[in-house]
Amino acid sequence: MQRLNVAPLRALLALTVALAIWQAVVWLTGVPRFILPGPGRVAAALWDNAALLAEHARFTVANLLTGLVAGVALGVATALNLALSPGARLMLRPMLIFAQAVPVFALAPVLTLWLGYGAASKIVIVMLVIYFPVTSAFFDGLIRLPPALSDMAQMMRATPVRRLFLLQVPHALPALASGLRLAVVYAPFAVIIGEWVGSSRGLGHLMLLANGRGQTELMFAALFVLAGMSLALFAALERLLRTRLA
Amino acid sequence: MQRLNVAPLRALLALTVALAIWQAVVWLTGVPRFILPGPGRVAAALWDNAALLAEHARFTVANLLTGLVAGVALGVATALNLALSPGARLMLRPMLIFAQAVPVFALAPVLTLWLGYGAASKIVIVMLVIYFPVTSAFFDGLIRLPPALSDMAQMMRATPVRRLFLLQVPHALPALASGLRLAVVYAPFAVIIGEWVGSSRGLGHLMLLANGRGQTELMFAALFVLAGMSLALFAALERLLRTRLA
Amino acid sequence: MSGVTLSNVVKKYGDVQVIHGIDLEIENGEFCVFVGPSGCGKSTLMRMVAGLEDTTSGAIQIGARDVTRLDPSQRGVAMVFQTYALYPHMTVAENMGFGLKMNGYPKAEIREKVAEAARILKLEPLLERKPKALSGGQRQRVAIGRTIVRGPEVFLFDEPLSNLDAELRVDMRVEIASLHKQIGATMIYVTHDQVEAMTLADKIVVLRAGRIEQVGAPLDLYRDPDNRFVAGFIGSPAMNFLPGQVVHGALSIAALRTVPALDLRLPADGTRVELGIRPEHLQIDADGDGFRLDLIEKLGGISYAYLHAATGERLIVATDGDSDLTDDMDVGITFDPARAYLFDAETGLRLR
Amino acid sequence: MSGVTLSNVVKKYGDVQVIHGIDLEIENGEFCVFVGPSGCGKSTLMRMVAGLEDTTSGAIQIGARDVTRLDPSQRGVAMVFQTYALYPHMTVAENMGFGLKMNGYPKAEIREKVAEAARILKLEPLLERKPKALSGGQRQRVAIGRTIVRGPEVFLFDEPLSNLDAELRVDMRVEIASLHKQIGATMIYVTHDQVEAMTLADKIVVLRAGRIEQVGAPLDLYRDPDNRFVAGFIGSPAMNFLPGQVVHGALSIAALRTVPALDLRLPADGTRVELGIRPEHLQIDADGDGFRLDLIEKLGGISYAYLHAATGERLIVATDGDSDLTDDMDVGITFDPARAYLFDAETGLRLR
Repeated sequence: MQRLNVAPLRALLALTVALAIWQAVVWLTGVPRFILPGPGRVAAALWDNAALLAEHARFTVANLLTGLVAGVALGVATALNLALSPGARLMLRPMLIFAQAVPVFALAPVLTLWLGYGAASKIVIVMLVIYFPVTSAFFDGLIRLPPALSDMAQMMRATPVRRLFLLQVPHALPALASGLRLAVVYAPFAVIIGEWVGSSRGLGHLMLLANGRGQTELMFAALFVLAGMSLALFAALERLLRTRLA
Repeated sequence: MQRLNVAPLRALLALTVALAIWQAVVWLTGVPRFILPGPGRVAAALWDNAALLAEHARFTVANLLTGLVAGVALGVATALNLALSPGARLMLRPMLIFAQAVPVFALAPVLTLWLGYGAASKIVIVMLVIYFPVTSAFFDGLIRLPPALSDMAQMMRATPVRRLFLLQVPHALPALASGLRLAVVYAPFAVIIGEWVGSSRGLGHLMLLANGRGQTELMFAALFVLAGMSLALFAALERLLRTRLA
Repeated sequence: MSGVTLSNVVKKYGDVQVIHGIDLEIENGEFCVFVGPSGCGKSTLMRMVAGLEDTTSGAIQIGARDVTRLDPSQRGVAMVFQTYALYPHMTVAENMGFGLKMNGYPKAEIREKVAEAARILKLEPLLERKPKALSGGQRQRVAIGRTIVRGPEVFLFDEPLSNLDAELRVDMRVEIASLHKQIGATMIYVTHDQVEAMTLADKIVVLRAGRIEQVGAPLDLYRDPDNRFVAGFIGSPAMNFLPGQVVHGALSIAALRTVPALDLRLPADGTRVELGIRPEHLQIDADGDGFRLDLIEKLGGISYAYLHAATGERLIVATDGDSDLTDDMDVGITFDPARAYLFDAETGLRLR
Repeated sequence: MSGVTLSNVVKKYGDVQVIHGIDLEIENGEFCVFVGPSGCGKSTLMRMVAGLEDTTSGAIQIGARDVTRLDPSQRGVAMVFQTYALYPHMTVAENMGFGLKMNGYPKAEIREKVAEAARILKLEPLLERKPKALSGGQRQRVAIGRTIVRGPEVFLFDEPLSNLDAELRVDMRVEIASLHKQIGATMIYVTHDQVEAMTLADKIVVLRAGRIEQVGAPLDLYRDPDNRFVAGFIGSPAMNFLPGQVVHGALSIAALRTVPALDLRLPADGTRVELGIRPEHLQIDADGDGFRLDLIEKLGGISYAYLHAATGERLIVATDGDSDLTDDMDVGITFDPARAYLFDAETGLRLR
C-alpha cells in the first residue's frame, strides 16, 4: 500500500507503456473493434462524446464527493465521540467486525430500494463504504497515544477534552491519513457499484448502457474517464496530506 | 485490520445484537415490509426459498472459489518469479500503482463483453481483483528479507533458488497471509459485482431480480446467504492460517 | 518543606500484592534513589507517589499534605519518563510550557519560565525544534526542562538514562547531579543500575520483590550491607561469595584451606554461611594455590582476574593495571579479614 | 596457516572514498579487534574481508590465498552479525547446520558437528527451540555456534555484543575470550567499545575516518599512544588534556602554575601543545588551588572527582573509594611527570 505514494511522472510513464502494449495487442492480434478497440478509437470516442461523458461524469463526481465528505465527517465525529466515552472500544468492535467481514457494497440494492434510483442512494453507499475504515483508523490512532504521553497529560491537569484535541488528535493524524487514503480508493468503487445496481445517470450507468448497445469504444471511454477521476482524487489527497501533515 | 482476528463467539454476539436492533426498529417504526421486513420474515423467506437460494449460491460459490484459487496461485507464481529476476521491482511498480489506483472492478462490464454472461467472466474478475494484492504482498515479503539474513545466506553458498525457497519464502509467509486475508475480503465483492453487471444466475443476480420484483424478503435472504458465505470463507482462512503458520 | 513520607504503603493488583507495606522517610531536598532488579516494584512505588497508580492502603505525604487520594496534577510533583514522553507535534518550547498552559498561566509568564529552564539546561538554541530533530541526550534534557518549568516540590525520575548510550549516560548523570545541587528540590530517582544509584543518591533505597532490603547513604550500603542481597547488588564487579559452615565453633570455607579469624561472634555449629569479599579487597598470591586464573582482563588503569577455586566457586579479583599475571596460572588469594563479610546462607542476613 | 593480510586496501562508493589504502598483517591465531568511533570504516573493512563488500583496489590474502575477488562462501570465513541473523523459522540446530547443508554435507556429519558446537557453547538443551524462544545471550551463543560448526579459517565478529545489556555483555566477553583460547583460530572483531577491545584483543587496530591511527597490543596502546586520538580513545574515563604552548624553550600550560619537567625534547617556541594525563595518574592536592571540585562520585571501590580549572578546562581524577573529598572544594593537582604525555595541538602527534 506504501507504493501508491509515487511521483505523478512515474504513473504517467506506466500509463504510456500500458497504452503502447494495448495498441500493440490490437495490431498484432487483429481483434475486432467491438471486442477491443485500439487507443486511437477510444480517444476518438472520448472526443466525440465529450458532452455526454461530461454530463454523466458530473453526476458521478458530485455524488462521489458529497458521499466522501459526509462519510469522512461522520467517521471523524464518531471516532472523536468514541474516544471520549470509556467502554467505547467494546461497542465499536462488533460493529467493525461486521462491517469488514460482510461486504457493505452488497447493501447497494437495498439502498436503491429504500432511496430510489437517484443521487441519494449513491451518496449513502459511498458514505457507508467510507465510514467504517475512516472511523476505525482514526479511533485506533486516538486511543493509541503512548501510555507515557497519556500519564504526562494526567500529571499536567489536562482535561479529557483538552487531552483529546491537544494530544490525541495530533497523534492520530497519520492514522487518519491512512484512513483517508483507503477512503479515496474505495469511494469510486462504491459510487460506480451504486450506479450499476440501479441508476439512470452517471458513468456506471453509461458503461452498462454502452455495453448493452455494443458501443464498445464509448464503454472504454467511460472507463477512462472513471480511471482519470480516481487518479485525480488520489493525487489531490496526496497533495493535501503532504502540505498539511508534513 | 487486526480486529478481524476475533473469536467466532464475539461475532455471533455481535450478530445477535444486530438482529435484536433490527427487530426493534421494525417494531418501533412500523416500517412497511416491502421496505424493511423483520428478521422473522427474512428467516421465513430463507426457509421457503432454500432450494432456489442454494442453486444460485452454488453458482456464486463455485466461481468465487475457482477465481480465488486461480488468482492466489497466479499471484504466488508471479511473486516468486519476480523475486528471482533482478530489476523486477521496477517492472512491478507501475503495474501495481495502476492496479491499485484504478478500480479493477470497473473492468467487470468489459469482461462480460469479452467472456459472456456465464461463469468465465465472474471467475476472471475474481482472479483480477485478487491477483494484485496477493502478488504485491507476497513479493514485498520476499524481497524484505533483512540484509543480515541475506548476507548470511551469501556467506553460506546458498544459490538464489535455494535462498528463495529456504529463506525468503518462510520469511514472506506472514506477508502472504495478509495478502490472503485481503483476497478473501475482496473476492465476494468481486463475484457479486460480476453478477450485477451481467449474469443470469448467482446470488447477485437473484438480489437484483428480487429487488425488481419487489420481493424484498427474498433480497434480504440472498444478502444473508452472501454475508454468511463471506464470513465462512474468512473463518476458514483464519483457521487455515492458524494451523499452518503458527 | 516538601519531604516525602510513605506510611505502610501497599499496592495490590487484584489478589497479587506487589508492594508490601513500605515505610520510608525522604527529607526535604534529598536525592533519593530507588534501586533494585526488574520486578522489584521500584517503578510502581514511584508511580504511586506520582499518583499514576492508586495506593491500595497506607498513606503518602508530600510536605505536610496527605496526597494519597489526590489527582497527580494536584500533588506538586513532576516526572521525567524513561521514554522522555515528549509530544512529537510540539516544539521544545511548547513541550516545556504545556503543563503551565494546561494550568492557565499567562503566555508571558510561560515564556519566561521556559526561557529560564532552557538557560539552566543550555537548551536555548533548540527551543523551536521538534523532538524528532533532537538527539537522545537533548530529548532527555528537554524532558528534564519540562519538569523544571513546572517548579514542583518533588521531582520524579523514572530510569531517565536507560535509553542513552554509555558515554552519554555518564554525562547526563553528572548533569542531573549538578541540577540537584543547583535547584535543591527533593528528587526521587528510579534505576536498576547501582552505579547510577551510588553516584547520584544522598539516600539509596534497595528494593526487592516489593520490600525494602536496606536504606542508607551510598557508601554506608557499600561498606556496611545488612544482607547478602544488598552486598551483592551494590558494588561493581559484584562481591564474591564463598560458601562454608561453622564447625566446632570455627569458620570452615570450602574453597579456603585456612580462614583468617573474623572479628565477630559466630552462630551455632552447623550453620551454613557465606563469606563475602569484594573484588577490590582480594589480592592474588602468585605463589599460593587452590585457585586457577582463567583469564586476566587488562584495562590499562585496572585489571580483572577471573579465578575459579579447586572446589568450583568463581571469583573476580581487581588488581592494578601493571599486573604481570597471565592466563592459566595456579594462584592463591589473600585478604584483610576486616574487609570480609559473613552472611547466614539460609536467611541471607549479615552476621556481625 | 591462516593469517589475514591486507595490502593497500581501498574502498570507494562512487566518488566517495571510505577506506584509504590500509595495510595490515593479522597473524594466524591472533585475536584482532578493529575499534573506532562510528563512521571510521571498521565494519566496512571487515565486510571487505568477508567478501560482502567489493574491494575497490588492493589485495586481501587469507593464509596463502588471494581472496580479493572470491565469493564470500569460498573465503573460509564465518561471521557473527550484530543482529545475530538467525533464521526465525528454523530451530537452533537447523540454524547451526544450515551452512553445512548448503554445502551438501551428509546429515549425520552435520548432526555431529552441530552437537560438538552445542557442547562447547552449552547449547544442548536449546537445540530444538526456535530463536524467538531464546534470550538475547542465548541467541548470541547460537550465532557463534553457527560459525564454529562451519569450521572456518577466520572468525569475524561484527559488534556482536551491542544488543546485549551491560551485565550480559561482560559475561559474553569472557565467553568469547575463552572460546578463542579453546579454538585458537584467527578472529577479527569489530567494536566501538574500547573496553571490549582492551579485554579481548591480542592486537588492536584503531581506525578513524578510513585510516589506521595505530596498531598494537592493548597495553601498548594504553601506555604508549602515538597520537592524541588514540590517547583519548583508549582508557576509561578518557585521558585529560590541558592545552599550552612552548615558550622560551619551556612548557607553559594555561591551567598549571608550574609544570614539572618532562623527559622529552620540546618542539620550537610558539608550538601549541596539549598535555595529556590519565585520570588514574592524577592526584588531588587538597591544600593546593587552581581547580574547583565540582562533584565527587563515590562508587565504593573507587571515586571520580570532576574538576574544572580556573582557566575553564575540565578534568576527571580517579581517587580511592575512601576519599574524604567533598563537592565545591578548591584544590590543586599533582602528577608524576613520567606518566604525562605531550601532543602537538595541530597534528595531534605525540611529542617524545
